[in-house]
Amino acid sequence: MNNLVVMPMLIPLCVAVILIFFRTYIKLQKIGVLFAMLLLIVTNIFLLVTVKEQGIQTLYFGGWEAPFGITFVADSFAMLLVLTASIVALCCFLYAFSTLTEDYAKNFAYPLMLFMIAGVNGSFLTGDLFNLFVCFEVMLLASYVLITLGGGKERLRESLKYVIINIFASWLFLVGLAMIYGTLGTLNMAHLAERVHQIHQGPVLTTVALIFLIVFALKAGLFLFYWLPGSYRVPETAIAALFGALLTKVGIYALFRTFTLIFTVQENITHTLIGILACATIILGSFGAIGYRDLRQIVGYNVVIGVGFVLLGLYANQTEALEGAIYYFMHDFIVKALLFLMIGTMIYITGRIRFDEIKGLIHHFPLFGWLFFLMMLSLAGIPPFSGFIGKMLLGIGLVDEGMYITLLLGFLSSIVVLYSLLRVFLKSIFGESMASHQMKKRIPFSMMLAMMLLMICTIGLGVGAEVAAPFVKDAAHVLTNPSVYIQAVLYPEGG
Amino acid sequence: MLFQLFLNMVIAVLWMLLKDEDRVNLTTFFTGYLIGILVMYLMHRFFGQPFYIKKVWSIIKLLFLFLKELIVSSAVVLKQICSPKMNITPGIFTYETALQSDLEITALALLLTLTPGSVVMEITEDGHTFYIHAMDIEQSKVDVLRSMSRFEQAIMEVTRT
Amino acid sequence: METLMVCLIGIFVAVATYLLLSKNLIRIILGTALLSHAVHLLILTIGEVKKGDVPLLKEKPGPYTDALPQALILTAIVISFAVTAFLLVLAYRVYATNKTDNVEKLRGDEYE
Amino acid sequence: MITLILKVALVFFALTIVISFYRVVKGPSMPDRIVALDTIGVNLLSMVAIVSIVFETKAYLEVILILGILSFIGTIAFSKFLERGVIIEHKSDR
Amino acid sequence: MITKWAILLPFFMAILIPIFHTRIRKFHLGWVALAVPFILFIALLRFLPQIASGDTISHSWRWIPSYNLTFTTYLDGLSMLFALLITGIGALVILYSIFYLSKKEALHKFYCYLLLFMTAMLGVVFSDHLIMLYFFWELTSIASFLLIAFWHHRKASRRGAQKSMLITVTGGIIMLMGFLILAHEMDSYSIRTIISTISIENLNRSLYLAMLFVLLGAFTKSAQFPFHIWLPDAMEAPTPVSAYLHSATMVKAGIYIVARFTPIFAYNLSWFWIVSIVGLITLFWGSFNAVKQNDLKALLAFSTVSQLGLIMSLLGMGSVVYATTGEITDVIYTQATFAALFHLVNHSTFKGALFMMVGILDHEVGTRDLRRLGGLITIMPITFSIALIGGFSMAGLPLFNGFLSKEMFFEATLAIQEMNVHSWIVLFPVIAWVASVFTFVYCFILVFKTFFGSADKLPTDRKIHEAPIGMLISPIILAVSIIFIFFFPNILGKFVIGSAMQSVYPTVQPFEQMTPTIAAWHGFNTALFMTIGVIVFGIILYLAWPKWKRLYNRLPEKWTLNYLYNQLLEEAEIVGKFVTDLYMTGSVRHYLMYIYVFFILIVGGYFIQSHIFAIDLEDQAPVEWFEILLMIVMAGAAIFLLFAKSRLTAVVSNGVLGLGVAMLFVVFRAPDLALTQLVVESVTTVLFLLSFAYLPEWSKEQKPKATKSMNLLISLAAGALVMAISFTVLNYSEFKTISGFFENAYELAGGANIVNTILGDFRAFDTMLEVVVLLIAGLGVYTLIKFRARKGQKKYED
Amino acid sequence: MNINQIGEWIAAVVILFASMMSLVSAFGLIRMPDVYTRSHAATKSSTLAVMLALVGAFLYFFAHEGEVSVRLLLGIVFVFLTAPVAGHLICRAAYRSGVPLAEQSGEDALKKFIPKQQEEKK
Amino acid sequence: MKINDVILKTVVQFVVFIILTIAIYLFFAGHYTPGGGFVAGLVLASAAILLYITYDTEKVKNGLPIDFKIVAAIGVALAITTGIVPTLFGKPFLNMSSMSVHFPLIGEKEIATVMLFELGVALTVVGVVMTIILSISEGRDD
Ligand code: NA
Ligand code: NA
Repeated sequence: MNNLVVMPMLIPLCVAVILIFFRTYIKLQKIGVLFAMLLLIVTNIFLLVTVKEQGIQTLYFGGWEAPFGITFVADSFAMLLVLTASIVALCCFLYAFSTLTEDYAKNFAYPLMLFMIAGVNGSFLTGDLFNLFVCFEVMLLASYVLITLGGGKERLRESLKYVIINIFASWLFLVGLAMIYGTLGTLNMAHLAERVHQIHQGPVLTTVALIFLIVFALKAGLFLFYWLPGSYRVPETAIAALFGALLTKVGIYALFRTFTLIFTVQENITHTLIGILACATIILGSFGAIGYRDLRQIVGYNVVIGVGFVLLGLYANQTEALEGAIYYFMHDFIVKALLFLMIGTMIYITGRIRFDEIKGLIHHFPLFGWLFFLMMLSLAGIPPFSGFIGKMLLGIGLVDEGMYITLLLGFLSSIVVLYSLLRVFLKSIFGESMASHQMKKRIPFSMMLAMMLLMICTIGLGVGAEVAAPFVKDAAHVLTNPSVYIQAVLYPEGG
Repeated sequence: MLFQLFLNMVIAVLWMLLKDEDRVNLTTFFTGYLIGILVMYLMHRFFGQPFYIKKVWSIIKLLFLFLKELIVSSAVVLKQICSPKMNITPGIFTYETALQSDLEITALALLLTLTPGSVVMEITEDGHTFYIHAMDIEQSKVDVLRSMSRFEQAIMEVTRT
Repeated sequence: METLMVCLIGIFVAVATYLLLSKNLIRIILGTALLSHAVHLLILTIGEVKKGDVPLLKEKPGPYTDALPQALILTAIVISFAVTAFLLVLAYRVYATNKTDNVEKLRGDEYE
Repeated sequence: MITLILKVALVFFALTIVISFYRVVKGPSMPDRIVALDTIGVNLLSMVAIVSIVFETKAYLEVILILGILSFIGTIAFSKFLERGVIIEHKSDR
Repeated sequence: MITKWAILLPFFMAILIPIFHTRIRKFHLGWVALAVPFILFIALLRFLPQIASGDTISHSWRWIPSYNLTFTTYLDGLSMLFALLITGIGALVILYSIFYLSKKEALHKFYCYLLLFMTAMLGVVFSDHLIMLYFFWELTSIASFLLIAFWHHRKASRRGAQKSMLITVTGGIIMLMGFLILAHEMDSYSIRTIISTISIENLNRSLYLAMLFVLLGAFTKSAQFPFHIWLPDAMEAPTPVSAYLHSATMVKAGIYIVARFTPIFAYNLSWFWIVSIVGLITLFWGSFNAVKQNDLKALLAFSTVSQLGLIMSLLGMGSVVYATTGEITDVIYTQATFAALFHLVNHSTFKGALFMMVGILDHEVGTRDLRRLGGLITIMPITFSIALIGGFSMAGLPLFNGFLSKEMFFEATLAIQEMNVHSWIVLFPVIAWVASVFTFVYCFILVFKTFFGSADKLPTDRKIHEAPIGMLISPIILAVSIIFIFFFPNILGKFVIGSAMQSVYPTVQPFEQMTPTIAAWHGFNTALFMTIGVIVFGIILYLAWPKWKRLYNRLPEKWTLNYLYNQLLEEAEIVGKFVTDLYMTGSVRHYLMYIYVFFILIVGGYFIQSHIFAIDLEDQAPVEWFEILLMIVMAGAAIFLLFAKSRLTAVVSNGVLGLGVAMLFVVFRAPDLALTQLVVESVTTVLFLLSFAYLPEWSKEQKPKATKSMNLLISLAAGALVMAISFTVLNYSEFKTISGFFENAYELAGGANIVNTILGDFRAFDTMLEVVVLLIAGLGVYTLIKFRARKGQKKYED
Repeated sequence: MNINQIGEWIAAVVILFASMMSLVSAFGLIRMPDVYTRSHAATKSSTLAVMLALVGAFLYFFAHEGEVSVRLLLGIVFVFLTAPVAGHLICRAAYRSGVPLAEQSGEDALKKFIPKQQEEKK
Repeated sequence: MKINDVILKTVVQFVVFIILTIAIYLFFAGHYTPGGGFVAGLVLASAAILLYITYDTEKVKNGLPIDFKIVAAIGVALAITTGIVPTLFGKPFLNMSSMSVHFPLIGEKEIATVMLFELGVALTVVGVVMTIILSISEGRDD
């Protein structure tokens, strides 16, 4: 029992609630947010190290032991994601401080963002399938509100679609929960896993697994990503970046967690399907990423490609592949947020949304221009940026499983990613300088700081991958050995 | 003021009853009383006229009148429904009342609505004229006018003395 | 009883799906409401239906019906209430800004 | 025997609801449907009372209360909507 | 250590220069940069004897030991050869650039990129670890990209940069796949280890794939057909860059890879075929296309393509020994490789000189267009001499080093005939000869069209004179070395190429055998006759050039690879948009339909094919009549929702449904649920009514019949599927639920209402979050209605 | 048969009577010509039926367990208080929203005060 | 003719009292019989809705001058605080406990933290429902 395990969710939650009381004190809100995020990061690092040293940490809420009460389980996988999420979120907040107007701050933008982070962190940490649903809802509700925040024709229109599709997804989640409770009679994920391992048969379970696959695929944007590009396009940049960095990740996490822990009965069906869907996602995402000149569309489809790529790791379902997926996962958090912020900044500077209407930004914003260049390389998974190590490990895993075509597809997708941004870079960052009176004269410090921090993260994670390696290995170890997780949750005393 | 105090007591008593305890417990009553205060505090700005509590008997009388009318009217309606050939002429007519306060008017309207085959549809702004829909207007007019004075009497007994 | 319930749920799901696939916003919202009814009943049905007493310990000696699904449904009801409320208001705001309640007209011009 | 009587009563009430639902479907006017809905609510209330006798539990008595309250509120809300097109006014004329 | 510092020194300098460039105003930044290759070249020379004697130097530095990522550098003959080229030519090019680029240019960027490139290139040739090799490989692409886009305000620069980046990075990534497969098969990332463990027994399909992938990478970088198209466009870079990257060094990285991996992959005969045929095609195609160019740089670019093909084909031919015997019995075949490495050096010298010459022309005359150039021999005699030496060397004429390697090339193509591998091999010398004729022609065009003939069309905006001496130093050094090598080729052979040969054929003992004595005169053999033929036909064709040049115009524009590339990118955008627009319609109905169809197909499909449907009518809870009646009403209310003519009716019907659900909760012994359902239902109804004030009455759904039946089909299928699964799950009872535990609620948590105790204690966390959800929804409704961002901050909608 | 059982029987009979009454009034809901007359059936007979059912339940619990169920009493009072108000409001709303009186209706005193809408709202 | 709501208004005055009492009863009864913070809150909100329907927002606002968003936030804060407090004593988050407290006049009473938790729930529900309803009914400026 370790109360700290709830902190990643509780800190943003508490601060969010407190900030509601101070809606008109914007300075105070900013300080509160910064305080919360820094505290969160420190806590997460501490927890991560604790997990590494003492094994999986659990918290039985109210002292009701698993499987009866709700359990929070912090293993390396979850903690790595939580930590990355909080760092990225901090950067998004920094960016938000200078881009979100007073009106947004007064209308709960910061508390809502914190709520969303709380939901995301909760989803990563929870060890209870129904609680996962609830955490999803916290995150979703916050995202519903955030996406609509500020109103406007296009924004409301797209959010409507987002909300409706997610309502359907939540419904399907509940159907899945009903089915899994009907078959296995429990909700605790470790307990579910244990029961599944006991029978180790059952197309019925596979049917249930497929329902969950659809649910999480919808959230992750795995093949069923129709809601994604539109809804990532409309919110304010800082919010969109938070979306881009966090929202799909929870779905991906859930897929990884459940399909390594619980739904392992007929991997030839479920995991093959995941692989096919991942490939289809990559292909469709690639079409989208190069088909449009609207910057925000390009960003949206890049997210889609990333989702497909990460899930190839689950398809291979093998130690290196999972390690690679985890690395790439963390990388994706960081670099997608950065991508959103940079594209948002371009739009902010020029007021244009199509890249062929923007040119030569590097003449006025050299630092920004070079950041963009590095970001592009990082996104394409070029060494020594953070994407590479994940890509490489994933490649090793796929090679090990003999999945050469998938490997080819996955690796070539990074060319598409590169091309989609290379066009932007050459046209809008490079090129003759654009003499426009509409253009903003400078980029505020905190915006630049946010982007620089993320850039440092992506370089740091790439160059300093060795620091993360033991944690990633530990995370992959738990994913490949469900019994470790089950043991830690159900039999903490080693019984 | 008196009315509020009364209601407060009512709540406290209600509370005791709701608790379903074996014996009458002063502390329970007190808790109820406190809750009552809370309720009163929440509601205290909505009050109109004061209310007098000594008319218990007249209230009971009124209540019985109510019940009687309800049963009679139901019987009439049921009879109509069950009659193979429905021979009714519905319609709307007016009735002038001498009653004054909101409470009186309300009570009368409720009674009228529960009277055989009549429903109060509108009350004029001054509250003196009722527009009444009757299921069978010929019969209802007679019934209503006949029972109306009794109703007004009973109500005034409760409210005015 | 379970058979009947499952059939009822099936009807709910079918109707709700049809409503969701229609153009009108209110119909869609009604569809989501119906979907949630369906799944609440589903959870209840799949838990042990009517196999015991009301889950109030002081009143009955037991055995009791499965209380856990009930608790889950309760949570689900609240959440679906919150979502429905939000969706309703969102629908009205969409209508106010886009001047239409027909989702087919809400495709957006950037796709053309 | 008593249980049988009660179950017959339940069926009668259920039939009432079926008939009322026919009115909901048939209309023809909106107030007709609201009257029918009100009737359904009130009859359900009776049913709950009977069910709690059959089940020998007082667990449902709260349900009865709530059902009464809400069917009243619902009817008022519908009526007001029909009458004025809006159920909560910002500032009423009186 | 030398290797490590060789990689790090240019890197540090590349970082320092942009930081401190503002401090250096007095002299040209190039002098600072020059120091790097110069020092390195000298330092490397110091190790030359050691390497020549067969020694190797290696050093490692751990980067990510958890994943075996180690910077293992390795200096052997092959890397030494390349490293000397990189630093030597690098020094000359930087020296040249000091005079070529004025101080007004963004020099700090230029030298930063250039030094970065040097780091990358040295990294490539020193890396022993496959992944490190890939890392530096990509870095060369990036540096090349930056250098090509150096004048990025020009559209052509950007296009060229994009093209080279796309093609080389694609190749790189494919090569990485090859590396991963190779490493997986051989269980090592170290090239040395792999070479020492591989044998003909390792051949399998995976390794074959790895070979293809690695070759693809090498071909893209070395501009082999059909990937060569990026190289002519890369000429948009400043000329020193063209001289350095796109003729002398980067494009040779592919050559390096092929040479380096020969001992690994050449056991497979396909290696021989692929490398030599691709090389020959490239050789021909490059020379053929070079002839028609009007831009001198383009001409040189195609000539580079062609020459790279030559080297490649030689490497291919040299590799044949591995595949045929597995051990080397006849050293003669290795001579092809020797020729390849020799020509590599020669090519760097004469191509470097020629590029610099063109740069001088560009700089002094102001044009590189052959149609405008002419008669410069009198004005620029030194430049002419350089052009003459370089051009004749490239044409393979005696007195110049190109002659030696050209002869060896012919010999190799002839020697390979004895292999009897396939009758088509007869084409090798034919292609070689034809390509040489074209080469001869374009070399003559290059030299004579520029410096002879009329000077009428020269630009008149400036006074043309010989280039400043500084600019001439580097090309003169190269020109001198061209002649020097012709006369003393064996110095090169002994000290540099010999040990490089050992890297390609590590298993051959003793390796001195493989290092022949190069002699300009070796009797009247077939090769010499071929050369004479080249000269004769070359001169005839050169003289007849105006007659047959129109032939090129016959080739339709649409058949060119460039056109294909442009079409590909254009089509990719169009197809991408088309495909995406096809399904991303923006209609929420479509999106929901996809999801439903997906659900029905995947879950339903699996469900049906697994034959698990089961229904158990026994063991069910009893049904009462009134319950059936209620359910009928509920089903009716649900269906009536579809036909309701007004929204209010629908809401009434929905209210009936809500009441019905509550009643079912009552029946199912769930009083708390019934309560909650009732209240929630009424509040929802109130909300509906509230928001109806702002929403229009609904109109009749007007949908085409097909849409309606589609909707109906999906609805029925969805309903049926949920039913079927529910039945099956109901029938499935392997486990007891965990809820028995909660019946101890009173003892454990002091609550008698189990449901409430679960909500308030056992699963209080759910409840807490549920409250949070409510709060968020409340805030959401509030902001939706109250908060509208001001017009100025709205999205940019056009 | 002890006193308790008699009480229970009475309760059962009352409830049965209530259910029949309710059924009859439901037929009224069908047979009556317009909404105003239908609401007579609803507000009076139905209300009485419900109250009877609740009284029956009250009696039952009183007889069975000897407890006075305040909740049931409260429910009775509540229905008693609210049913006529609901009837009144529905009728008023119907009239004001333009629902016409049945054809066989006699006088309509309200007609001159509230201008009716042209036709019945659909 | 103007609408005279005297009947409704008069009856509602009584009805609201009954509902409020029931709501409070439900709140306390939840631990043993159906009810609890959530339902209580909703019923409380229904009472308020009834008031709003009968009167108008302005009048009710004068009667209940409360920012319901804050009420909701207080509710959530209370619920979370109930969870945090046990952690200060080394107990797991959301550990519910009860203790006997001596009140003047009332005497010994069991005070369970569940009650506080439920109070938080109830407050949130009231706050949120009222926020929603007031926002919708006030938001008609376009
Ligand atoms: Na050539
Ligand atoms: Na089951």
